[in-house]
Amino acid sequence: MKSSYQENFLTNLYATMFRIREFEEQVFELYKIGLMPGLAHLYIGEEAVATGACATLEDKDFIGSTHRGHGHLIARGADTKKMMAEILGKKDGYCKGKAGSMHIVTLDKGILGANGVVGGGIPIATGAAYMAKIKDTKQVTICFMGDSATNEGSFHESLNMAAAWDLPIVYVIENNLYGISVGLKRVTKVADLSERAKAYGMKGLSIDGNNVLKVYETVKEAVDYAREGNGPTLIECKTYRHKGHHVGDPGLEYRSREEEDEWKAKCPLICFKEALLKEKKTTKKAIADLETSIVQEIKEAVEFAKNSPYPDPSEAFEDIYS
Amino acid sequence: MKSSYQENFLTNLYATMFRIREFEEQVFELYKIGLMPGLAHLYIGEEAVATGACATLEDKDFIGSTHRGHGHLIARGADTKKMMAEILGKKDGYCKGKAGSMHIVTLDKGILGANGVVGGGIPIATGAAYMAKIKDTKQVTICFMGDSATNEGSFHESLNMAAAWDLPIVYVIENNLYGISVGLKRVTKVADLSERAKAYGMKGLSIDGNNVLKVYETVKEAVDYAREGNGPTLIECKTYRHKGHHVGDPGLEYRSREEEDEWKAKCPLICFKEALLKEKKTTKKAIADLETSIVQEIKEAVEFAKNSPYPDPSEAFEDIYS
Amino acid sequence: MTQDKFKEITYAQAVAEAIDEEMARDENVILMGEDVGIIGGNFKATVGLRDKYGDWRVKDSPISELGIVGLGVGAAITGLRPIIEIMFSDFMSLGMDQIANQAAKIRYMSGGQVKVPLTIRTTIGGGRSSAAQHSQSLQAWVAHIPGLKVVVPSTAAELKGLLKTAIRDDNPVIFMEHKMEYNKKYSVPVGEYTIPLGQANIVNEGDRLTIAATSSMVMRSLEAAQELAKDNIYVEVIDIRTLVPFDKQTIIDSVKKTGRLLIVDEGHLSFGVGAEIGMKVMEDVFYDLDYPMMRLGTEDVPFPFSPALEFPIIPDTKKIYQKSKEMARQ
Amino acid sequence: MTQDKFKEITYAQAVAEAIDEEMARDENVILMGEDVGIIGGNFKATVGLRDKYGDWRVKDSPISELGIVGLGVGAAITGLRPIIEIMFSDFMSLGMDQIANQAAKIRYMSGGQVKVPLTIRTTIGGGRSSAAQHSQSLQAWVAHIPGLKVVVPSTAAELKGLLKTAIRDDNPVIFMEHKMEYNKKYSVPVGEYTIPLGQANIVNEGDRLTIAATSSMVMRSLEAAQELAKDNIYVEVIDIRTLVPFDKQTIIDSVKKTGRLLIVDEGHLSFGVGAEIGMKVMEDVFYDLDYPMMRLGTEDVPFPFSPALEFPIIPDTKKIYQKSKEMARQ
Ligand SMILES: Cc1ncc(C[n+]2csc(CCOP(=O)(O)OP(=O)(O)O)c2C)c(N)n1
Ligand SMILES: Cc1ncc(C[n+]2csc(CCOP(=O)(O)OP(=O)(O)O)c2C)c(N)n1
Ligand SMILES: [Mg+2]
Ligand SMILES: [Mg+2]
Repeated sequence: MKSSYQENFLTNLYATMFRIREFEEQVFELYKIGLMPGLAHLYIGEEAVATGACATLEDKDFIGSTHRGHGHLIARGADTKKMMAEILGKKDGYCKGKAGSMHIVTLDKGILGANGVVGGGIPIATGAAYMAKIKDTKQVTICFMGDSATNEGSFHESLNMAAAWDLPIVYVIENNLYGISVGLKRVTKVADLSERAKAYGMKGLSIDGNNVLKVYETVKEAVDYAREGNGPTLIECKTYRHKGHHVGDPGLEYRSREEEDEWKAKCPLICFKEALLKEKKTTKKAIADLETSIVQEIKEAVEFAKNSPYPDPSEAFEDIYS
Repeated sequence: MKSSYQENFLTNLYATMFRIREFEEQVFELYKIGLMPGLAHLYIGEEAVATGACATLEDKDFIGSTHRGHGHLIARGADTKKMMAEILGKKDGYCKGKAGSMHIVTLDKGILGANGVVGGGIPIATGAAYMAKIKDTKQVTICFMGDSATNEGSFHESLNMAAAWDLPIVYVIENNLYGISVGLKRVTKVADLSERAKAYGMKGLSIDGNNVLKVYETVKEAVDYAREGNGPTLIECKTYRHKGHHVGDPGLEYRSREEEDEWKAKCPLICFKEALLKEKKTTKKAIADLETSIVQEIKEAVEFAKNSPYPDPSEAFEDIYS
Repeated sequence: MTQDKFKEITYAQAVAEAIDEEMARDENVILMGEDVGIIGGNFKATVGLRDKYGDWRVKDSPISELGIVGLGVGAAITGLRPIIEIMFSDFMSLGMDQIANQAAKIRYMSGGQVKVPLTIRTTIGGGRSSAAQHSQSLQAWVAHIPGLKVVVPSTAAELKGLLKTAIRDDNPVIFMEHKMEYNKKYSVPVGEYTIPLGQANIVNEGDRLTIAATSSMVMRSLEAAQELAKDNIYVEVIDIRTLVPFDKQTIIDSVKKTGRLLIVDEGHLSFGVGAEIGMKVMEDVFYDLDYPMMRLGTEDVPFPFSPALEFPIIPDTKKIYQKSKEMARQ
Repeated sequence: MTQDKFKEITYAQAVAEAIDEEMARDENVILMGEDVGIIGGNFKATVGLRDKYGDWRVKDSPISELGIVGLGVGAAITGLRPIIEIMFSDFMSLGMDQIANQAAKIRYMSGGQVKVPLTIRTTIGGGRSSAAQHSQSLQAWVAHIPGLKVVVPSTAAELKGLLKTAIRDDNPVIFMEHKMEYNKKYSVPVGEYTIPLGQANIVNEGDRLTIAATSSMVMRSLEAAQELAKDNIYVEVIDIRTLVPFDKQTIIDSVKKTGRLLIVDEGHLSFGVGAEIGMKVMEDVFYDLDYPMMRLGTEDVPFPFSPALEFPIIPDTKKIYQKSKEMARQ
């Protein structure tokens, strides 16, 4: 850990990861007690990716997210109250209950949107980068995607354009080894997905996605590179989801318990907390206080969401056209 | 030139290239005098690719073709009479006038089809290879495509599957530097398209596509490799189309005359003929006789096509469902 | 269906049984799609097949809708009878080139030389809070393309017989399963049976109004018919079964009797398949109509997430009942 | 259009003029597509724009339909007003996810927070011996998706005014140009004008039959109307102009007068937009109809290559004339 890192910066990273974790645990609870309509894809286990990546951005920048988007949005500073209300389909949600877990779009914080279509957000994020390029706004876009999304044509077409035109964008793959039940290696021969960058003449890197500082440092370099007008980078972050594909998936048939345990031992929160304490960057007490306050914050988000009314049926007919 | 090559084999390669050239020149004439409906994309200048590649195949094998497909079909041994009749929209055409230049499909000679959709034939060819793989028929498929087709999502999705599952297929890119008017380098950063193989963990090679023996040897190795069950290869053949994008395109705005001249000097027919003579693999007389007989063959194909009647309008309503 | 023995199985099991029987019958039948193998499908409709037929015949694919449909087309024209699953009909959008420009047209373009025995299974229907990108019923897209056949089965028994026929058909068939049905139990004939494509099915007889419905709207229409019967309004309910080929005679005969036609389909109302059903029979029933033909469909808005917003936009038993009452008044 | 000065330009020039004027007016307007730049488009409809606005605002794209539509969506929600060209509507099939699941729905999913000022220009129409994959008129696909607007302009003058409005619209608009029209000359008003979306246009007055038509079928219908006038049959011809939003009142008023409605659209007949046009007005005109509503569309077969086969399947002046005569008989 670089000695130049300030305590504040480091504990903020931890706080973000913890906020995501706690948020997701509460989403899971709400699902289990039947308060959440539909499904949600939990980010638990992958918190270091969104956290490290989003920490590199300026306010004006953009992120494009996925079906597994809660972590990206929280790391980008989205309001957990409005998120939770949205996930419950309530009127005070970010999108008035129209989006749910999988579709939150809000230009608040430059969030181009979660996306229910695997790979669907990649060309859109690339379009934001095109805008930034031709209007010379110096905005950078981070485009998150799952490992399996890299098998969609949209990935290929987008990265080709971004590279050809030196667009200011960083593509971040969250390789959690599976697309629902399908292990990536059963459907893709290449071991490191950053190899795919070569197809576009783009820089590509594969890193430990459970190490929040490693993610931060790698993405930071790519974001700076993009902001200076040098073009895109593809970064593969190897990580793992602790839960099933979505809240309703026990995830037992396609992964081994050993594999799960191995990865849970590499939990990004635990590892980072231990490192911070070991290197005396913070204290147990400070961490405990932080955790308590975040637990309280999320509790309030849950209450806010529960108390928010459902939208009026007539609202279904609004917001189609402007 | 390997000394083991027999005269017969070599002059057959030349004959095929010459047949394609002559066929295309006549198609162009038919267009100019208004006898050809619609448009056609001429293969002139690229004859070595189809010729070298198809010479590696066995009867039972498959090829997938493109909008610029006449050369592939002829190299695969398709009947020039039926092709010409089809191109004129006549009843005796391969597809009774329903296909035209751009859509000839005939399992005769394992031709999976030309295709009007750029990249549209790639997954289809991959499907034929999947069939061969799981039925263990030892059939190999060669899938032709243009350089610009490699920017379609269909390319990406197909090659990923072929590599993951070791399908018996050889992807042959005909890089003629342009997709219609768009120079590849304006829309793609990578210089050698065979680099794209790396994205799939596939073997990739870039070669001189105007050298018919080089094409033959490279594709042969890949075909053998595929037939032995080792999986696919991506081969980029660098070549050039002498004419515009299609018969109606003078092609003047987007290419320089110097570039054209440079490539015309590398004409695959002239180069190969000179090499054959230089290495005394054949005689001027033999070549001249061959050319005369092919000119006559194509003349007959034109006559056949001209004399064939148009289909009856009622036939439009046939062949939709089986 | 003349069997007299029935069993209770779910709609999902009916899918698996149909595929299983056809795979056992013909070794050229293969199944490919995202998650169809190890976990037996996102909706558990293909459970057990991979164990039985192995990894190559029941293939978990990458997330590449265009690629897998195209692979299916190529495999179909060279001898296999692939069943390709697109998890949600919304994602047909990614495979539409291979569906509409390749599968549908290759036979025609070849002048009848090749056949394309390809079945594309996909899912339709809202009501699960799956929001805008996982709830659409996009039968209108495929029904518009000559060269495709389009099946919209109602119950599990219907599904099984129609799916087996679809798999045996030498043409590309788009087979649309309704996601809200998978877990529902139905009475299904024991043993082998098939149902031909292109024959609508009268599932309830009546004289005051004809309801022509697709997919799960057939069941909703039957429920409405039961309610209406309590009001002494007897409606004839027709299960459309297949949009292409389309059996217009059954509807014409019925409307000639009832003088009134209500069409119910869960796709978006505007430019949906209901419009075509009306216009197809228009000329033949025009002078018999006592009332304008009417349609019910999902409202012309993207599917909202919140159940508070979603249910109001989807046609249901109550809406069918109300519309029928309005139409059936003398 | 109240201008009194007119000039003769081609339909292709009208496209270029509309885009040019809008690019000059708003620096956020950009144009992207395959071959739109250096050669000014496959149909020469964007000639001169790259020279004037530079390579970044008039961008030749790779052959990546899904990618460029999606790029357009992303650029639209972050401040640009992109015009994306899909060379043939057949290839919308490759971009349908971004068209139907993203562009159409993002505003709604966001609860109205973002707008998507995106224009997708594409081409429709047969008659060029372009065969099965380059001839379709796929307006039915996009008209079915709530959130999209769909424009099917007739003449160059109409096109220009509608295209300018489409570009200024804050919603995704699918703008369908007819390829057989590009080289035809039309009289177009001099100077600035726009035509609103959602207003049909009566282009010929009559009392015996209403013909509601789209795109170049408006011109074919006018030709038929001239022939019919010689037989003393006066038909009212309505240019639909926009399928979404749809102006049903103009058609209703006309049919109330004529009692007869013929709908003409070049898409495939079955499950095409014509069916919806009929059903949309059904309830309102039912008691005024003297004859069943009828439709003309392209026959339900893939487009064959040979002109001997192709012309018989496309609606034309003669078919409109004949159908009108049949319908207009007392
Ligand atoms: C185009 C498309 N195909 C299929 C699905 C169904 N689906 C949802 S998530 C998912 C797996 C995605 O895997 P990956 O990209 O690795 O992301 P992860 O869920 O592992 O984070 C699939 C197949 C979808 N939403 N969109
Ligand atoms: C999906 C699709 N997009 C666009 C077109 C129009 N088009 C026909 S050929 C062509 C260029 C193809 O370039 P390339 O793949 O390099 O092949 P080449 O013509 O150079 O042989 C284009 C854009 C098409 N036919 N299909
Ligand atoms: Mg994954
Ligand atoms: Mg090329």
